[in-house]
Amino acid sequence: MASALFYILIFPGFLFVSVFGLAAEYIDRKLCAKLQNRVGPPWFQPLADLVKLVAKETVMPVDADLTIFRLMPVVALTAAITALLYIPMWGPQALFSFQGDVIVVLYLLTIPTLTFFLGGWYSRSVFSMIGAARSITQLFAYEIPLFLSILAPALLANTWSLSEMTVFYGQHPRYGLFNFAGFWIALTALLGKLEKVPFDIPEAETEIVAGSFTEYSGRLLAFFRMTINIEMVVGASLLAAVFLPYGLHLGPLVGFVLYLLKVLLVVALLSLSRTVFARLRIDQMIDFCWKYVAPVAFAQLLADLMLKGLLG
Amino acid sequence: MIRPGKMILQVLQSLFQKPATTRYPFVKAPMPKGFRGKLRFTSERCIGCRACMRDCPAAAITIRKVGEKKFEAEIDLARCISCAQCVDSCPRDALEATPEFELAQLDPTKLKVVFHANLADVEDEPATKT
Amino acid sequence: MLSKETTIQQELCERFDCLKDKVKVQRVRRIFAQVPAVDLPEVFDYAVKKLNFCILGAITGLDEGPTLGLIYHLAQENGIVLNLATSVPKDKPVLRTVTSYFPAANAYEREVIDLLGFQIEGLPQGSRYPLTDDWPAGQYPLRKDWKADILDQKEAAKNA
Amino acid sequence: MPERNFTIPIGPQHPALKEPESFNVTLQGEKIVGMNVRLGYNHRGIEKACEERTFVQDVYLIERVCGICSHSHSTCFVQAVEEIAGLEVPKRGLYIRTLVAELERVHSHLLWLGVAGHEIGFDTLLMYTWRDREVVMDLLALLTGNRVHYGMNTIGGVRRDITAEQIPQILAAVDTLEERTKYYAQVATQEMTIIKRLSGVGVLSHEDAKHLGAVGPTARASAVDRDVRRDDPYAAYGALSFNVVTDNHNDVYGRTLVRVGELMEAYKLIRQIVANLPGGPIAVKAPRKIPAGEALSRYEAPRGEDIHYVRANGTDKPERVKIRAPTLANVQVVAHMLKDRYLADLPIVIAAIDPCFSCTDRAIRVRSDVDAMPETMSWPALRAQSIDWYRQQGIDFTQLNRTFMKK
Amino acid sequence: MALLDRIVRWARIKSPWILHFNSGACNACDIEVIAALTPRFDLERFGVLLKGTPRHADVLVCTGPVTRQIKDRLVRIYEQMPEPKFVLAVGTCACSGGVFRGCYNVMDGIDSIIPVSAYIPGCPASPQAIIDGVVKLLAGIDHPETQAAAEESKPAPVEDRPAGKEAVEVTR
Ligand code: SF4
Ligand code: SF4
Ligand code: SF4
Ligand code: SF4
Ligand code: SF4
Ligand code: SF4
Ligand code: SF4
Ligand code: SF4
Repeated sequence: MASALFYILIFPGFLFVSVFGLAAEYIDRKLCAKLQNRVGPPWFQPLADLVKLVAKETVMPVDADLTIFRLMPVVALTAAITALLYIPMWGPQALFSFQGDVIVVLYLLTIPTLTFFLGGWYSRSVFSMIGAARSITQLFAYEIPLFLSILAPALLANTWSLSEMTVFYGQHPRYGLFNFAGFWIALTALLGKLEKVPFDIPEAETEIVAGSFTEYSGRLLAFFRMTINIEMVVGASLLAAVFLPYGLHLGPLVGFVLYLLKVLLVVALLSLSRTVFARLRIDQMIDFCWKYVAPVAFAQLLADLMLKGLLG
Repeated sequence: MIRPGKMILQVLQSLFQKPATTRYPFVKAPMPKGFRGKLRFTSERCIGCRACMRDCPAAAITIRKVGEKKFEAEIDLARCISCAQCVDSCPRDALEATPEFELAQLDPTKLKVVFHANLADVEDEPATKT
Repeated sequence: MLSKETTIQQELCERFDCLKDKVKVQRVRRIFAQVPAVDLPEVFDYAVKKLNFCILGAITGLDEGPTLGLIYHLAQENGIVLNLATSVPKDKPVLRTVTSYFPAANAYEREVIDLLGFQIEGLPQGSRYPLTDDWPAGQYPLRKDWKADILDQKEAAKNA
Repeated sequence: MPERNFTIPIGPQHPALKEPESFNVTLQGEKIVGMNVRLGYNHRGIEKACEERTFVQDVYLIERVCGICSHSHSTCFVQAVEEIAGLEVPKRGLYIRTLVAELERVHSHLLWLGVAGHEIGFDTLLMYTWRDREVVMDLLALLTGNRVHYGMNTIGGVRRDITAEQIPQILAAVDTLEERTKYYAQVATQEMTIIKRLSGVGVLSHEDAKHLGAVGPTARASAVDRDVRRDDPYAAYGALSFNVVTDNHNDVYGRTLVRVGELMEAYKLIRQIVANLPGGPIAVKAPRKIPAGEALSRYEAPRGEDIHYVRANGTDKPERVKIRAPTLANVQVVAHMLKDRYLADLPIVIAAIDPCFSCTDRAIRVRSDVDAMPETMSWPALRAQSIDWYRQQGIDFTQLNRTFMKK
Repeated sequence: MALLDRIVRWARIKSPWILHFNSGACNACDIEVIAALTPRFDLERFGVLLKGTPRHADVLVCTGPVTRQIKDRLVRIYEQMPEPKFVLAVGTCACSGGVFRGCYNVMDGIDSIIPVSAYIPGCPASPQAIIDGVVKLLAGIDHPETQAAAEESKPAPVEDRPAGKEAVEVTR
């Protein structure tokens, strides 16, 4: 019982993931600033932002549906944190695992987007509503490629459990390389999920102010910001676990350090991409996803199936 | 060649370059010589002709007679647009523009600056609230 | 050989009696003409269609005391500017719109309506000008006798 | 099903606009079907104020009509006054005026490039162009004494001379800027995401550009070959050689190319001016009372033609000052360019005319051929409508979705 | 709770998110505000983030003399910001109306409409001057007396509506 509480509240649960989320935000922002040839924020910036938001007044828009408006940020944060518990971090075995946990993680990762939608929609401001509609529209475009690109390695490994997948690729490291295309697809989809440039369409500042979050302030906004940070960490961890499952057998400590490095690598790739592209339009984004991303993801799936067939 | 990520090389280079950011405000960066910032008034030179007041587009400067051939100037920094027309208009070079630009104040009454006549040195003090 | 400006001046004077001695070439590329309001549509049409003044730079409104003045600044592609000025009585400052020639005149005409109290006929529907929605009617800031304190008095009266 | 629209306000406080103007946009899904521009938030009554102040004060007031073309407005104004007073500005004065004018164009176009980047979500471009823009800002601060409101013009000439030490600094800055501009030209023409967002967006045909009275780079990108610097030369332009950059893409992409081309021309002009800077005085003394008379002055500001009409009545205050800023001419074509475009294109299309409303502020109802019924739509209705709308675009993702979900 | 107070104040000083509002400025001050965010000056060093919505902002950065048309919007935006909030008047116009003082369509500076926490004169205020002003403002927040003064001058709460709602116009 005590250990379960420890897992959930401290490590790898709430406390750890919050700190890691803040660190990831710092790295993202600092790296972005560096890439833009400026100094960027100091190391404590995400923490200061968070504390400040929590201590700030939370305005409730009169027209909003207050229950949903208040509930959504909490749901989002909970879902994002829960997802991390299924991802292997210091060894091939995650804290919790069962057959089908890949699907659970993917669905848990979908929940924040749905909460952005609902929260934005029920704030009843035009900008939030357009932002919300865009979030959900975009969801349909990147979700399928993301599912496909994660399922392909799972098919090859013949398991629906993340931990078992890690074990399998630990034994057959060369197959991991085979999923290279899938990695890029998943990375692209992750950009869409995290609503970062070039896919930051749902919160495009110059068009719809801040999208779904336009009406959120204070504590509730802090929840949403944490969610996005944690989503980034969880998404990156998922990619690390599925596509970069190396070195986990070297013992918990080395494994854990490697895990951190891998996640940060993915975060760095995300920041890089957000500095070198322009934001696409929603129709271009959907076009791009269906014309290029989804077919490649599908091809990856077929390739994995074929490889599995060859291996028997 | 049209491709995505055209700026990637340049962007990655920045990673290994020093940022373009100046160290201001930790290291003071003087404005170029001739920058028009806060005005300075030399009371001894002023003859009280008020040409500066007449030409000021923002009514920011007031010359007051405080004694026989003694004048003090009050400059309202909240109004002065740093155009230095008063400097051009002054027949006696009693006014000049300095490059001082750090004029921010939390208290608006401190934005009124009076250059007193009786002091030998050029000295400015915040105006007492009128 | 005559300069282009003088040619235009002569052509205008010959074509319209009302313009005799009313067209002057101020400098190279600048022609000023004073046109009676009744003849304005005709002269304007001629200048645009026949003389090729195909750019409408701006429309200036003026308060000239007993009359209100309006100047159309027309230009040719080669830089020659024809300033067609006209005057209308202050109590009945009515003119036709020129938006059929230049759609952009819409904004310029609304401006003289708002700021000087012109009445322009035939202007397409639209919301008002540079002034605020709650601007008191009949107040034309660019008229010479108008002072900003009129506004403050109104406001004070409203708040009282 | 009756068409359902809802209206969103862009402005007066909106991240895409640095200035307070209001565009009420009616949307169908993501598509713009109607638009109402309400200008006037920035009307300060400068024309009236000019009549109440002296000519000397007006130069500074008019400079502050706008902060980006400050030199444009003040030059345009003093030119008119000089014409009325019959003042012959010394050649050196004219050259220095032209030099500042071209430096202003450089700063304005670089600024635009960055803002355009920002509007399409490419903040890195904003950061880089504005970093490099600081080179020209420093140069302007050095030459004129202020970064933006240069205060360089006075009736009869300019207020500051250029010293011998400044000339190498100018040339060095121009070299750096030229190299960087070449790089940005490459980025703008080769980065796929930029091209995707710019080309085919905000189309304005050659005929429409002429008919609707577009000016400046907006018109020149539709192959309208007009430039006051060449057609009606003022200051030192008559003695300098340069090309008028035009383009026939007719869209935002073309406007970008025109601006980049104008940057390169500006560097050429600056080098010419510095090489041929005549000696002598920089200004003549102007009388305080300007004799009665009128004049019309034209000036090619970075955004297009700026027109000032001044009438003097023999006193030290003008009888009438009329300002026609380029944006007023251009803003009227925005609604035309946005017809049936996407909401996402709105910021960049508005930005592409490089609007500055601070001198424009009027209200125009641009287009409302659609019965706009602003209302809060229920979410299934909006969803249904956007799905429907995407299907019309040939993207039927509901179908795809269903297939995949079944698997 | 003194420790908690100190932490909160620390966070507030280190994380001033700004909202930029042009209330009739000539643009020069506005571009200098943006310039202060770009690499050469990089206000993000002080934790400044530019936000698009008043709900997220702590500091309202105002430029311009406040025109008659915009003054209601200015009040609205100010009201939409959550507490605690601060107002920075950037530029001579914002401080007093500047060169436009006396024009018929302008009010006399930001503080004739809403309370201002710090004034940055300059026409335009250069990016360095803006940084200087921000630093002085943050130093002011650090002193509770200033904060108390800000609390005092805050107007009575007004009914809140989502951003943009009021601007929806019915056209038929
Ligand atoms: S400055 Fe000139 S106008 Fe003024 S008092 Fe002296 S002589 Fe008279
Ligand atoms: S610098 Fe300009 S605004 Fe300031 S006091 Fe002198 S004339 Fe007036
Ligand atoms: S113009 Fe010069 S001499 Fe005359 S009052 Fe002003 S400061 Fe004194
Ligand atoms: S980032 Fe761009 S849109 Fe956003 S506030 Fe700054 S200038 Fe405006
Ligand atoms: S529209 Fe602009 S230029 Fe015209 S009077 Fe108003 S503020 Fe002045
Ligand atoms: S276009 Fe007009 S308002 Fe805009 S900066 Fe230029 S001169 Fe000023
Ligand atoms: S167009 Fe813009 S930048 Fe130019 S003067 Fe007008 S407001 Fe200023
Ligand atoms: S203070 Fe000067 S630069 Fe700033 S908005 Fe006012 S006039 Fe423009």
